[in-house]
Amino acid sequence: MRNELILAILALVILAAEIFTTAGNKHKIITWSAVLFAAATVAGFLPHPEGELFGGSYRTDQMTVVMKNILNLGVLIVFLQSFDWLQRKENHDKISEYFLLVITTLMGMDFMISSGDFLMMYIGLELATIPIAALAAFERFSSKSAEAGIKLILTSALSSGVLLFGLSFIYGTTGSIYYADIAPQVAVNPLQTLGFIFFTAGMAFKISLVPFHLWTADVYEGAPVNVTSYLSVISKGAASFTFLIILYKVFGELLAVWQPLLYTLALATMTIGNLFAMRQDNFKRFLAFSSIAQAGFILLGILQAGNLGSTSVVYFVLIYVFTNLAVFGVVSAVSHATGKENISDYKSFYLTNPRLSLTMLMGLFSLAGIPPVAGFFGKFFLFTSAASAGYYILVFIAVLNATISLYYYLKPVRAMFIDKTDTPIATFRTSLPTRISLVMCLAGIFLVGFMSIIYEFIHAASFGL
Amino acid sequence: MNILNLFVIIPVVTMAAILFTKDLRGARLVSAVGMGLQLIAAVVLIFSFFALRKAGDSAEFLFYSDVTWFESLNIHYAIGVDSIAVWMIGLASVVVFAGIFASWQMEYLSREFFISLILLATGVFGFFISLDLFTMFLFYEVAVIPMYLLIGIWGSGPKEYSAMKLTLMLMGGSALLIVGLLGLYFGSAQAGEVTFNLLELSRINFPVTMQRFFFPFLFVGFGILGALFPLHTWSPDGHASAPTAVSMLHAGVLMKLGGYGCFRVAMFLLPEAANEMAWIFLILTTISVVYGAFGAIWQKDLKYINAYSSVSHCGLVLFALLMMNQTAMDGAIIQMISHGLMTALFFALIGMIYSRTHTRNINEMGGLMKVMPFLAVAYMIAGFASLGLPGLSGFVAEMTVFIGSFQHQDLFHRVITIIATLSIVITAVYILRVVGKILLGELQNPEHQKLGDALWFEKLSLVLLILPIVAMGTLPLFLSNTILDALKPIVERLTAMI
Amino acid sequence: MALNQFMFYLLAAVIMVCSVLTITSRRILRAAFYLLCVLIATAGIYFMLDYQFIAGVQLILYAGGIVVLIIFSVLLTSHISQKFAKPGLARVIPGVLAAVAGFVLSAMTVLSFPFQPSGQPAIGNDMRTIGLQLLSVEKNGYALPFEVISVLLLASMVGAIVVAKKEKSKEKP
Amino acid sequence: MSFQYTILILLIPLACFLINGLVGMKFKPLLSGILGTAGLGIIWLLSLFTAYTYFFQVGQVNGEFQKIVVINAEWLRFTDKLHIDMGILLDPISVMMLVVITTVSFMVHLYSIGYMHGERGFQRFYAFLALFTFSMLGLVVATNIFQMYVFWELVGVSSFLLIGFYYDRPSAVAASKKAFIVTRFADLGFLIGILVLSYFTGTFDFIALTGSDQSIFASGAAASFMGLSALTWAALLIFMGGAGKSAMFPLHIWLPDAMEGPTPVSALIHAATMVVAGVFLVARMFPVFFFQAPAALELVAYVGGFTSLFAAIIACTQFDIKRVLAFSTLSQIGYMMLALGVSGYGGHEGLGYMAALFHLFTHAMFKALLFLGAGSVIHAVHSNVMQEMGGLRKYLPVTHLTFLIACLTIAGVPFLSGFFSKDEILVAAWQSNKFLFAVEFLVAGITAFYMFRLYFNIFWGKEKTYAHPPHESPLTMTIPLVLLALGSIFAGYLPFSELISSDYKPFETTLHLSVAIPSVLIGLAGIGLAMLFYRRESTLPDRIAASLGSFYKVVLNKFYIDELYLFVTRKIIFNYISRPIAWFDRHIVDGTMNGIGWVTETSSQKIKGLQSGRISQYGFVFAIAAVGLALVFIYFIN
Amino acid sequence: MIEGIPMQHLLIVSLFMFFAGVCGFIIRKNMITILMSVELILNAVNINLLVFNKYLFPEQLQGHFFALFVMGIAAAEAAVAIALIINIYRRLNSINVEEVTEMKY
Repeated sequence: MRNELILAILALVILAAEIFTTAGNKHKIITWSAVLFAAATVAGFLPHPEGELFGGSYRTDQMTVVMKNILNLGVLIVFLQSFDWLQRKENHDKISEYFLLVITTLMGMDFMISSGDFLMMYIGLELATIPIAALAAFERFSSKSAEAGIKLILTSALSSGVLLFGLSFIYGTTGSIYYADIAPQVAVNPLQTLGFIFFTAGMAFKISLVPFHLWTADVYEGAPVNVTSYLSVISKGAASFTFLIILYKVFGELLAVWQPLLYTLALATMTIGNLFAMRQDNFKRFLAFSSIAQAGFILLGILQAGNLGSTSVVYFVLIYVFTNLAVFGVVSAVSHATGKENISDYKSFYLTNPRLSLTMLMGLFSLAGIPPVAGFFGKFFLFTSAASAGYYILVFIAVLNATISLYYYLKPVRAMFIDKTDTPIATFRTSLPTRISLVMCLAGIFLVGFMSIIYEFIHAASFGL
Repeated sequence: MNILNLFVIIPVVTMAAILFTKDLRGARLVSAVGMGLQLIAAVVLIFSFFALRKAGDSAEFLFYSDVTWFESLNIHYAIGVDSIAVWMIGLASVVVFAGIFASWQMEYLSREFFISLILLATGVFGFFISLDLFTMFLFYEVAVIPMYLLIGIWGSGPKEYSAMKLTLMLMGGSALLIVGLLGLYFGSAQAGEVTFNLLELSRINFPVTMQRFFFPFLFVGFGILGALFPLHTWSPDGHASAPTAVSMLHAGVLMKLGGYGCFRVAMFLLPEAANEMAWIFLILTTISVVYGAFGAIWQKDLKYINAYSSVSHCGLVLFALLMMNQTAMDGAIIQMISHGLMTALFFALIGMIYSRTHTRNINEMGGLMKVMPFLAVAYMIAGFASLGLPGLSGFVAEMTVFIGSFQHQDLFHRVITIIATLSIVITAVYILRVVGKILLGELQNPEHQKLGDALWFEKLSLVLLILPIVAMGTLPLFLSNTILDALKPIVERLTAMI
Repeated sequence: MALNQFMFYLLAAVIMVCSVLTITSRRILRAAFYLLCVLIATAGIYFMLDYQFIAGVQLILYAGGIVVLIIFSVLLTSHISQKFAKPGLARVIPGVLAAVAGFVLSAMTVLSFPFQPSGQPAIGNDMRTIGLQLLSVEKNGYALPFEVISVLLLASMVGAIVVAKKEKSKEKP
Repeated sequence: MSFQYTILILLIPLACFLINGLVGMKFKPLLSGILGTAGLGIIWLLSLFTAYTYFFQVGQVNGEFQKIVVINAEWLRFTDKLHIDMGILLDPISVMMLVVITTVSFMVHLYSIGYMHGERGFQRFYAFLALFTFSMLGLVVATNIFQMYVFWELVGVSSFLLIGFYYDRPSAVAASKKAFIVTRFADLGFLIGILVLSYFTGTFDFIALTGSDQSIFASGAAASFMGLSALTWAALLIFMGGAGKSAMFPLHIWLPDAMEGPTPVSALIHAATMVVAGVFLVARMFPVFFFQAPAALELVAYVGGFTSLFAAIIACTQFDIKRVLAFSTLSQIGYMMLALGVSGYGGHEGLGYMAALFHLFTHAMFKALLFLGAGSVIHAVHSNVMQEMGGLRKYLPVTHLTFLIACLTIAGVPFLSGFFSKDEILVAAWQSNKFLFAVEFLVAGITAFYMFRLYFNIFWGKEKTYAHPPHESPLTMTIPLVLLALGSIFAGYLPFSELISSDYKPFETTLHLSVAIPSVLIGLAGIGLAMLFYRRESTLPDRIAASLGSFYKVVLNKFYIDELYLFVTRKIIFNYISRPIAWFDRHIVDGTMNGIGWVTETSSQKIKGLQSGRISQYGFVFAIAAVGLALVFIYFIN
Repeated sequence: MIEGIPMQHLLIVSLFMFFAGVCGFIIRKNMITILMSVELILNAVNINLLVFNKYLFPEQLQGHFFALFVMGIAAAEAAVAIALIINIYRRLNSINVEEVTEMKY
């Protein structure tokens, strides 16, 4: 609960700051918010009691704490990367709103992760969705941004409707909304399956699993870069983890349903995500499909339904946070400096901005799962967990998909390092916060893989069916 | 400290040091020093290894050390070498060192080039010292991926296409590998804890049904890197487009990872399936051997000729491995080393010739012997090694393979051995065709009159490669016997199942 | 037929007919009106279920709040007299197909399911109970959701304001 | 008496090769020539000394020549039983070969100092000569069949290098390539033969293979493949290797072209030493052939007989003097093969064996002499073609005389060495196979005819106009001529049958007048015919050629065998195998890989409509997917 | 619990309403009507929750409260959605979903 409280206080502080600062001082909010949030992040690593609150509505254990810390870390990086963008003139009057919205949605995710009943979970989910729609429409002068906002809010409304519909049947058949009470009542019968599948559809929407993913690309493309990175990393990570908890802790008895279900979804997600990603030129859209494909890999971990699965999913999400944010960090720096967001704009980027290119390279390699960067470990352990459940064919197809994904991850690499152009992106200097964020990401990309202690730490907190 | 660690540490330190250099001169100097140290370390390793052996240390793997890495998954950083690995490391060190000199004048993005090259080398060395399949796989992938950049940035011709094809096909291979490795890993649960450790895995007799399922994954997975027909097509394009040092390293060393993995992992750990399915792959490799050689005859681009020749020669490696007898496998390993050296020599020479004539089309050259005698003679030596002339390494390798393969009890194996021997004639045809066209005869292009012979660093690079070829060719006994010894447990395990 | 049965079927008929009208009406203001009917009829059902509190909330929040909001936005964005073109078959067919398929499937599943009432005595749903539970921090207490939803409402407000804020400057970045 | 020093016979040429090859370019040309020649001189003396000690002092024990293994070091181990050893085996035939090789090689070294004077790559030439000598010596002293194979290949490559010595001449390059590839193809047979033989006998060792213990052959004799026993196959394949090196029909095509090399090379390699390696191989393996594969031995005889006739006929029509000699060489080697083929084993039965090696010995002398003489002529007139020569006897007295001696020797004129050896062969043939005898008898006449055709065309006939007057060659060239002429004359007087025999036990031979007289007569008839035709410029030969018509043309074109080979290699292998394979690789195999990429790309293109950007469609997909999944999982799974 | 009315009848009503909403979401072009469809959906869910609570599990008010919170969230959602719709309207002068397809494929 501490984390949520800190976030709530932070939100209030920012609200107050908004009220008490003059127009000229607004930009100071940026720094202060980031610093305060950094403090909150650090505080997250302090020892934390486990247990239940509110009669089981709120529960925390090691794993949720780990997960929240991962999210905090990610949000911190996102904040650092947003500096340039927020300091623009047209955003000046919305700085505190930005922080407020991000922090409240993060709070929503934290509640979602820690939820002990479906009501809390649902409220957390909505808290983590509705304000993001506003964030997606943040860009004032971009019709794409507005489009992204409306697409997100309408489709997510539908999806949460379907999710609720499913939940209503779960409630109707088990008589409770508390996880602990539902779990023993769960059995394989048509109505529960129906409810469960509708619930899954709603969650799949959040994690953007095929075929519930259609909003993803459009929203990612239209939203401001930093919001996109927030959406693709933090929001997706939180939703995946929540989904995992609920599957393991509530629907354990439905294993026979959800393993094949996730099998199907994983196949579809990886394949479709990859097929679409291949053709993209817009970087954000490209990363959207890439993140869809990545979600497919996450399912491989969830599928395993054991400690290994939960460990590898959380571990993967951790790596994914650093990895994807490294890529997004570069995209956002370039986008803010030059306004260019297409892969084809990155030609000869290495010759003008070697450091950014290398960061991007590491990020892309990590996304593709190439050693020695962390993505390799993350993916390998996901495959390991799927294999431990005996899904060798799935693993094979997944790795083939990873190979296809390599094809498109190498496209930006090719643009940056190989292709020549007369008009490359000019050399520019990134701001200090961006650099700090990228260094953090790079450190993460390199260390998380090799330092097995991190994996072991997560493993110690893991849980299975 | 375990000397084997040096083979990972030295390259990493070298790469770091290159970062602090300013230009080509610094980068190549640092690389040369680093890889020189590596070569020295390899020599020291060879000597100390055989000193230990002589002192009676008969453990299967020496310099064994084992550090737990991911405890809960029981993944270790386990290293150790037997004499095969030692020789492979020796091979890799020589080729890498020669490769540095072959790229002495790499002007464009030189620091990046050397870093990528050494990263590639790191993967190779790591692969050979690993005894834990996880780290082995990790290093394998490390070795594969810098290829994309190396070919894509510094290559020539349709480099993007080739680089992409090569990368994707090899990664496709690793897709198969992952499945196979995980199968082994979870299969080992029957003996207690799951493990990736090669030594522990080798003590387990996996159920046959399981072996049948996973063997093709592992064998084909490694086989792709070893240019197994019909999955070899990355090789001609890849080699043709790659810069000199990369072709050298790739054909010379990286392709050996495939063969090495095939017997060290696929066949060694899954012996029954290997015995059962060998015939399928034997047919494929026989095709490789003959087909690659015939394919080479028609080519006009020097690198393509050599790439197809590699398909043929590497096919012979897999062919011999699948014969599953000590002699043939011994031949396979000698062939790996021999092919590694000579194909590196070939590619180095092709690069050097290309840098002078700016063409690789054999029809556009002729009579180069007159203007660049050193390169020409070196090319002929490489050619002779390739066609199996006694006194050079190729002969020793091929004869051991053929003799060993022909010792097989089944008529089928003997018949395909005879088919495979055809390749030595075909090889002679294409090698002599090339030599005749480009080196001998009248000087075709008057422009070429002005070209110069090899420079000192080029000579150094070539001599470094020629020396071991000659040494292996003239005094093969020690090499061969040590490999035979190391193969003993593997062959015993393979034949115990029949 | 008892009165309450009649009432129920009447309400059900209103709900079903008006739902269909809501989604088919070609004049948007009428659609809003039909929606209002559905919501009010639903409130009626809640009354019949003896959930007065929630029925009240339904009337106030939905009928009074959301529908007004919708009508307001309709006025802002459309001409009242505007009549939409008939939706093309390319849209109707998939829509109806999805809906019918879903309905049939769910209905079959629901109707065939042997629901098990808990048989426990009912808890009172008077305002006192509701109020106590809403503020309770024990099990079956809803203080936490209550707090969180307030954050949600705050965030939504902020979000809505951010989005709808008038642009101060017209110049493009 | 220890023969340990014989290792020097191998090492000295090797050292010469290494020195001349690695640092020769730094020397003055003459220095490297002298170095090479001196080295050869030493080993020549050593060989003679070895021969003397072996044959006349220590070789014979209890009336049987011993096989002395001087050195045998393991070189490469395959299995416990199979290993390649490098060693020196001294027995009558190897010692005899040592003498032949070192003698001819020494002569050629000496001769080349003059002949190659001023040539570019003089040092390289000496390096290659030394390499060849080393390889050839290694071949003959091999203790096991694999060592032989090793040196066999080395001999092949040195031959390649020497034929292609003038590497800027396309014809020389083509010839060297052809020689290498054809012999390589034959060597493949040899290799497979070794594989088969070693598989069944479990050994490479000559002593074991040719020893008295026949039990090692049991399994090989029992196994059969396509109607022939495995050992017959092995013998046939091994003979294939021998036939390739010795240029037996139909693998002979490389030898005439090999004359593109410098003439001393032709003398050394393509007349005296390397080309008889096949004969040596069959002789070395003779017990295996005789006892285990008589069918193969018979084939040897017929191939030899056919080749001798075939080549002799062609020789009559050629105008390039070196080619005439080349075909003559073919013919003579055919003789040797035939003799081996008809030979029996032991005592007088083994006459053919003895005769073959005897002829090998004498042939080395007189054929080397012929080539060196021809070289001297070429040196003088700068041409190879006999139409451009004539009346040279005045200008080149020494050459003329020695050349005449050689011609007489090869024609089988009595009391020269060729007479004795050829006579033994004819006797052996007579005793075993009358048909083959008839062939050989005919060939003897043809041989005399074409040799004297050559002789008269060069040294008699009408004098041609020469660019600059021909002059006698320098001493370094004439001394070897004289020495070899002496050898040609007197080599026949060696008591050969007391030194070399199939079972290593000496036996007596006598001159068989019933065979000798007709053969001398037919030889003289051939000489007479040649004199009639060519002594003076005459139109007779042309008229005869015209009357033979197309047959003459066929013979002139060497029976179109070259064209046949070209057809097979260029058309069949190149166009119909290699090219389709290259195409197949690019389009089918690679096409499949690219096709996978294409399919992926295309499907990616095709499904883009799924992401239409329309919210309604998103909603539809969402709903239908949820319903569909629910349907499947409720009713079809579980 | 309504006397004489089986629970299934109520559920059919809510199911009908739900899928009518879904259908409306798909076939309508106007964003506001789409939003209305969403409200139908949420409303149907609420009926479900309350019916289950009343008929099956009257001992607690879980469904009841769930429905209450859903209403609250629906309101918030509607507010944001309408803000966004107005935003779109300002930019495109249209609230037809067919016209917000700048981003696709």
